[in-house]
Amino acid sequence: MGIYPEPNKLMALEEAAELVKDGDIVAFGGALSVREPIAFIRELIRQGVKNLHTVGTAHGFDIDLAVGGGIVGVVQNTYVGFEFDFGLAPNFRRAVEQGKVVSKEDGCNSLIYGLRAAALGVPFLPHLNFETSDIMKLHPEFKKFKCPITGQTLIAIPALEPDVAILHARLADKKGNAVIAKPYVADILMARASKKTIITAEKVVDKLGKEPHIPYFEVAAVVEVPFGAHPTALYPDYTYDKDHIAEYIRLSRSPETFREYLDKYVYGPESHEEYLKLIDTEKLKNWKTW
Amino acid sequence: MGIYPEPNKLMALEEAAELVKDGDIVAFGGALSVREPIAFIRELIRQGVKNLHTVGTAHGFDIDLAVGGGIVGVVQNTYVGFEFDFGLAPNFRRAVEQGKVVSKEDGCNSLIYGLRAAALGVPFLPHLNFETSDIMKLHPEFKKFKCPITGQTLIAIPALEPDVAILHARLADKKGNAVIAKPYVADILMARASKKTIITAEKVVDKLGKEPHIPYFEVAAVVEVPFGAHPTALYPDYTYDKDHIAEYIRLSRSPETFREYLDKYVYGPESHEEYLKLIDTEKLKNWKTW
Amino acid sequence: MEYTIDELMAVTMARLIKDGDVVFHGVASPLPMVAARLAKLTHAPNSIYFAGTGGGMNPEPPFMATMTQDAVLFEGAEAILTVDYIFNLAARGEMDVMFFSGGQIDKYGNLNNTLIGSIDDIKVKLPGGAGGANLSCEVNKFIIWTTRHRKRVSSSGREIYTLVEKVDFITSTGFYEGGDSRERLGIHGGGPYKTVTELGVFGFDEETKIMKLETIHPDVTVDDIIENTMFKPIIPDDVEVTAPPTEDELEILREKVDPTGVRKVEFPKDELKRKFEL
Amino acid sequence: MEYTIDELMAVTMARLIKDGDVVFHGVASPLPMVAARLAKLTHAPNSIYFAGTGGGMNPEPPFMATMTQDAVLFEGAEAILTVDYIFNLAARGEMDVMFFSGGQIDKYGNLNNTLIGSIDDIKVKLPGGAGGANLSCEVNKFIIWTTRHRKRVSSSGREIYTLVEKVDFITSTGFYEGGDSRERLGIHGGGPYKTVTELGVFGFDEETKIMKLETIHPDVTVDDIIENTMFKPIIPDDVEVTAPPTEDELEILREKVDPTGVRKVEFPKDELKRKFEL
Repeated sequence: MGIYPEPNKLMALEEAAELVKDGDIVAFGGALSVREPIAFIRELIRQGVKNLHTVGTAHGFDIDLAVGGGIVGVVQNTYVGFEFDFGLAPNFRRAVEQGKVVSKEDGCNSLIYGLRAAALGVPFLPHLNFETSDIMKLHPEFKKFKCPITGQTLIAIPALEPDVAILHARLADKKGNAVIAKPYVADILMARASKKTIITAEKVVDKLGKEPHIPYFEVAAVVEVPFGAHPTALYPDYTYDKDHIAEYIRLSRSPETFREYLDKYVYGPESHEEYLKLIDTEKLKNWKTW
Repeated sequence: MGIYPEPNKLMALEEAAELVKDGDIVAFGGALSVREPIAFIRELIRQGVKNLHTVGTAHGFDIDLAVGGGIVGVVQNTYVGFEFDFGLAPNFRRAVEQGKVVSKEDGCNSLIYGLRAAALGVPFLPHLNFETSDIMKLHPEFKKFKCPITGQTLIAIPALEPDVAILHARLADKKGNAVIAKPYVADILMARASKKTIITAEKVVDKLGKEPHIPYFEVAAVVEVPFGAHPTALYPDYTYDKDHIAEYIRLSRSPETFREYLDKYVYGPESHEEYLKLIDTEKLKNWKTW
Repeated sequence: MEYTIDELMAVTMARLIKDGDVVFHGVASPLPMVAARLAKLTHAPNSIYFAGTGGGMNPEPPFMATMTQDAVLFEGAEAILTVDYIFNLAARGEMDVMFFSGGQIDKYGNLNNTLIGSIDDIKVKLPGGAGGANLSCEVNKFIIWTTRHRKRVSSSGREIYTLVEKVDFITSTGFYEGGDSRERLGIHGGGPYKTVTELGVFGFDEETKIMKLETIHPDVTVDDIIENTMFKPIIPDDVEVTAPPTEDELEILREKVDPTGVRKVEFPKDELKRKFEL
Repeated sequence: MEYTIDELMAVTMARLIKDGDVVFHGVASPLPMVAARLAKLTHAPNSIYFAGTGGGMNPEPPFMATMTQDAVLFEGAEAILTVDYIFNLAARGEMDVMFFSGGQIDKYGNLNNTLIGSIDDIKVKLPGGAGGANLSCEVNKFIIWTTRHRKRVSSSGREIYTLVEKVDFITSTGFYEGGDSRERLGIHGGGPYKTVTELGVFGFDEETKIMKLETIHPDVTVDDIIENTMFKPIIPDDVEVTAPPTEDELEILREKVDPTGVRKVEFPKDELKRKFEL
C-alpha cells in the first residue's frame, strides 16, 4: 500500500538506498542472469543495512552477493543459484548451511500468489492443493482450508507485501514511469504488490515517449545508474559478464577470499562511475555479434 | 480451459458464429461506445442462436442489439446503457421489465474476480465484503465465508468461465495472435478466462510485426471484418457513429419499429460488404478533425 | 461576471479533491470527469486521475467527451491501464475519491442504480451500478452527485424523488442502515463523504450518518431543500451559501477543461437557465 | 554415423512431446530446452513452447543458451509473456508437459531440489525447486530427467545415489507415497510420466506407481541399472534398447537446434565419450 504522486523523485543512489530499512521485505526485479538491481545492492552493502528478507522467483547473483555482503537474514526466493554456467551460489549455500541465513524456500506460484494477493488488496488467495510438498513445512503461514464453493482442499497463501521492490529499468522519467526490458519476469507484479518501488534506470529522461510498464504512482524513488544491472544482463543494451562472474565464483570459495571481492568491487570504488572503470563495458555492449 | 495450437484459424463470419451454441456464456469485448464485436453479433442474430448468457462490465449497444435480436436469455453485465448521449438501453430495458430476459446484474470487480478465478484456474477468489449490496441477492452463487488467515468476512466469487469470448481486434494473424486497441478494458482477461476466444479483426496479416495482446493459443477462430465494431468506435481507425445510434434509438421505441431496424441492417444485407454500403465509412474514418 | 449551475457544481466537486488524491469515476459521469480534470489544473496538480474504465492515466484532453471511452480521454495520457488493474487500487485502500450517482439516493447515502420496484417486480430497469456495488465498499471516500434533486411528477401524477427515504434496491452501499451498521459488518472504505446536488451540498452526521445540509446554492432556500427531499435531512441552524467559483477556476473550466460544455448534458434544460453573479 | 548420449537423451525427451502440446521448463534446463525446440522442428510443429520463465513464446533461436533468461531465447518469439501468466496455464490444466530434475529422485518420482539432510540440519543447500513444488501438482504430466543416474563416491567414501529410496525433502510431488496416495489427497495433474537418465528410460507402474524400467541405452545392461539405483525398480522380463535417433533428428539437432552444443553442459565429461553407432 503506497501511492507516490510527487512529480520529481530523482535522487542519488545513496539517498534511495536509505529508503530500505533493517528487516525490510525486499523484492529484487529481474531473474537469474538478467536485469537484477546490482548497483543498488552494492550500495545497500556499503550502507550496512541488516537482516533483509528477500522474496522472488529464481534468482542468482543478486541474492548471493547480498548474502555475502551480510545484509540478508531470510531468503524466500524459489531458487538461488547460477545455472549450468557456474552452478551453486557459494555465499548463499554457505550461509544457509552454517545457519547464518534462513532459507524459507517458496514455490514460484505460491510466491506469486502471495504477491498477487497483496496486489489485489485481499488477505489471501486460494492455491490448488500442494500439501504433499515439504515446502509447506517451511511456510506455517500457508493454511489448508476447504473451498467454500466446491469443498475441495485448497491452500490459503496470505498476502505477501514487500516493503520495497527494487527494479532495474531501461528507461524512466523523473516521476517514476518506467520501461523495463524483456524478460519482464515478475517485475510488474512486484511493483504493484509492494509498499514502495525504487527504480534504478539506465537512463532518466523528461518524457518517456512510450507506455510505461510501471506507472509512476507506485514508485517512491528514481535513480539513474548506467550499467546498473552489471554483471547481470540488460538486453539489448549489454550482456551477462561471464568473466566477472568467474572471478566472483573464484573469490567466493571462502569468506576471506570473498572479502577481496567486496573490497575491490563494493567498498573500493568511490562511486558508481569508479566501479564502471573496473569493467569492460564496451565488450558487454557489443555482445550481439552472433 | 482451451488451447488452440492450429496454425490457420482464418474463417468466414458465418463459420465462426457457428462456434457459439444455444445457452453459451459469452463475453463481448470492448465497452460502451468502443470496440464491441457488432458485426459478429449481427451474424449471431441471423443464425438465431438462443438464450445466450452475457458477461462483462459496462456495455451498451452490443447487449441492447443482442437482446433486441432475441438471442439473449441472461445479462450479467454490470451496466447496460448508453451514456449521456442516448440514455437508457431501450431493448434491454423493455425485455427485462417484461421478464423476457433475466438481469443478473453484477458489480464490475466481482465480475472480474469471477473471470480472474477462471483465468487462474482456481475454483473461486475471495473478494472484500460487500454483503450490504443487494447485488448479492441476484447472485446466490456468491458465498460469504470466514478468511482462513484473518477471520474477516469475505465473499467467495466462483470461477466464471465463459464458453466463448468474442473480441474485436485491430490486427490479427491467421494463428490468432491479436493486437487490440485502446481502451483495452477487460479483453485480455476475457480471453484468458474463456474456453475459447473468437477474434474478429479489421485486418488479418501474415506477420503481426508487434507483440500481440492476445496470444494465439487462446484463440479458436479468426475472422477479417473491416468496420467490425460499427457503430461503436475503433480508435484510431474510426469513431462512434452517433447518426446510426440515433436512428437505432428511434427505431427501438417498440418491438414493431425495431423490426424495421433489424430488417434494414441485420437481415437485409446479403453480406458484411453489403452492410458497409449502408454506412458512411469515410466520415467515420475522418473523425480526428479536432 | 456570471456563472451557471453546471459551473458551480463542477467547481464544488473539484474542490473536494485534495492534491495527491487518486481519483476515479465510472460510466456516464460528465461532471466528475470535468471536476477531476479541473482539480488537476487548479489546486490539485499532483492528483492522479484515471479517466473512467478506459484507463487513461492523467490524460490531457483538449476538450471533454460525453462518452467515457472516447479517444479524447487518452490524449496525452501517461499510460493506458486495464480496468482490472485500476479496481485493485480500491481494494488496497489506495483509491481516495470516487464519484457515484444514483436513480435513488437515500438518507444514509445508499444508492440505487439497478431497478425501481423490486427484484420480483421490476417497474423500471435502470442501467446498472457498474463498479459501485464493490467499489463503494472499498474506496477511501466517495462523493455522491446528482443533477436531479428536484422532485418531479410522473405521468400518473405521482411525485418522484431522487433523494428518498429508502432506496428500492441498494446497489452501492452508503452508511447502510446508519450509525455504525456499515463498520460493524466489516465493510471497508470510508463510505460517502459529501452529496452535491443542483440545490446544495450535504455532509453526513457523524453519529447517525444521516445526510446533513452544509450549504445551499445562491438561489436556493432551506425550504426548497426540504420540499425536494423525501427524507428529513439534518438541517443546522446556520446554513451558508455554497462558495462561488473563482474567476480563475471559471476561466480554466471554460477555456481549458471543458470548452464544448459537456458538463451541461447532465442537466434538465431549465436548470441551465439559472445564473449567478460572481 | 555415430551419436552420443546427449543426443540420445535430447531425442528421447523430444519424442515424449506430442504435436499440439503446451511445453514449459524451468531454470537450469539445457536438455529440456533442446528437446522442446527439437520436437517443434520435427514431429510436433504445433507444440507451444514457452522458453522458461523469460516467457518467450515459440522463439526461433539460432542457437541455444546455457542461461534460461538469455536474449537468444527471445529471438523470433511471437510474444514475451510474464511468468505469472504462464503459471496460470498449469493450474487451468492447460500445461501438457513440463520437465523437472532433482538432486534426489525417489521411486515414486518425488523430487528433492531443496536440501540434503533435514530441515533442522541442512548438510547441503541445493538451489531450490523454483516452480516445481506447485507445478508438479498441476501440470498434466511431467518428465523427470537426470544426467547423474550413476552413483558416485563422496570424499568421505560414502556412496551417493541420485535415484534414492526416499528423498530427504519432497520439493516436487511425484506419486507421493505410491498407489493412489497422490490422487486421494486431491492433488491435481497427472504426476510424473517418464524418467529419462543417461542409462535408460523408466515409466511408472500403473498400480504401485513405482518406477518401472522401459528401455536401456545401447551400452547399458539391466545390472548397470540395478547397481546405480538405490531403490528396487520394477524390471520387466523384456527390456528393449532405447530407440536410436533418426538421421533427420540428429541433423536438425546438430545444425538447427543446438549447433553450439549447449546440451552437453549437463553431463559429466566421461559420459560424453560414449559413442553409439546408428
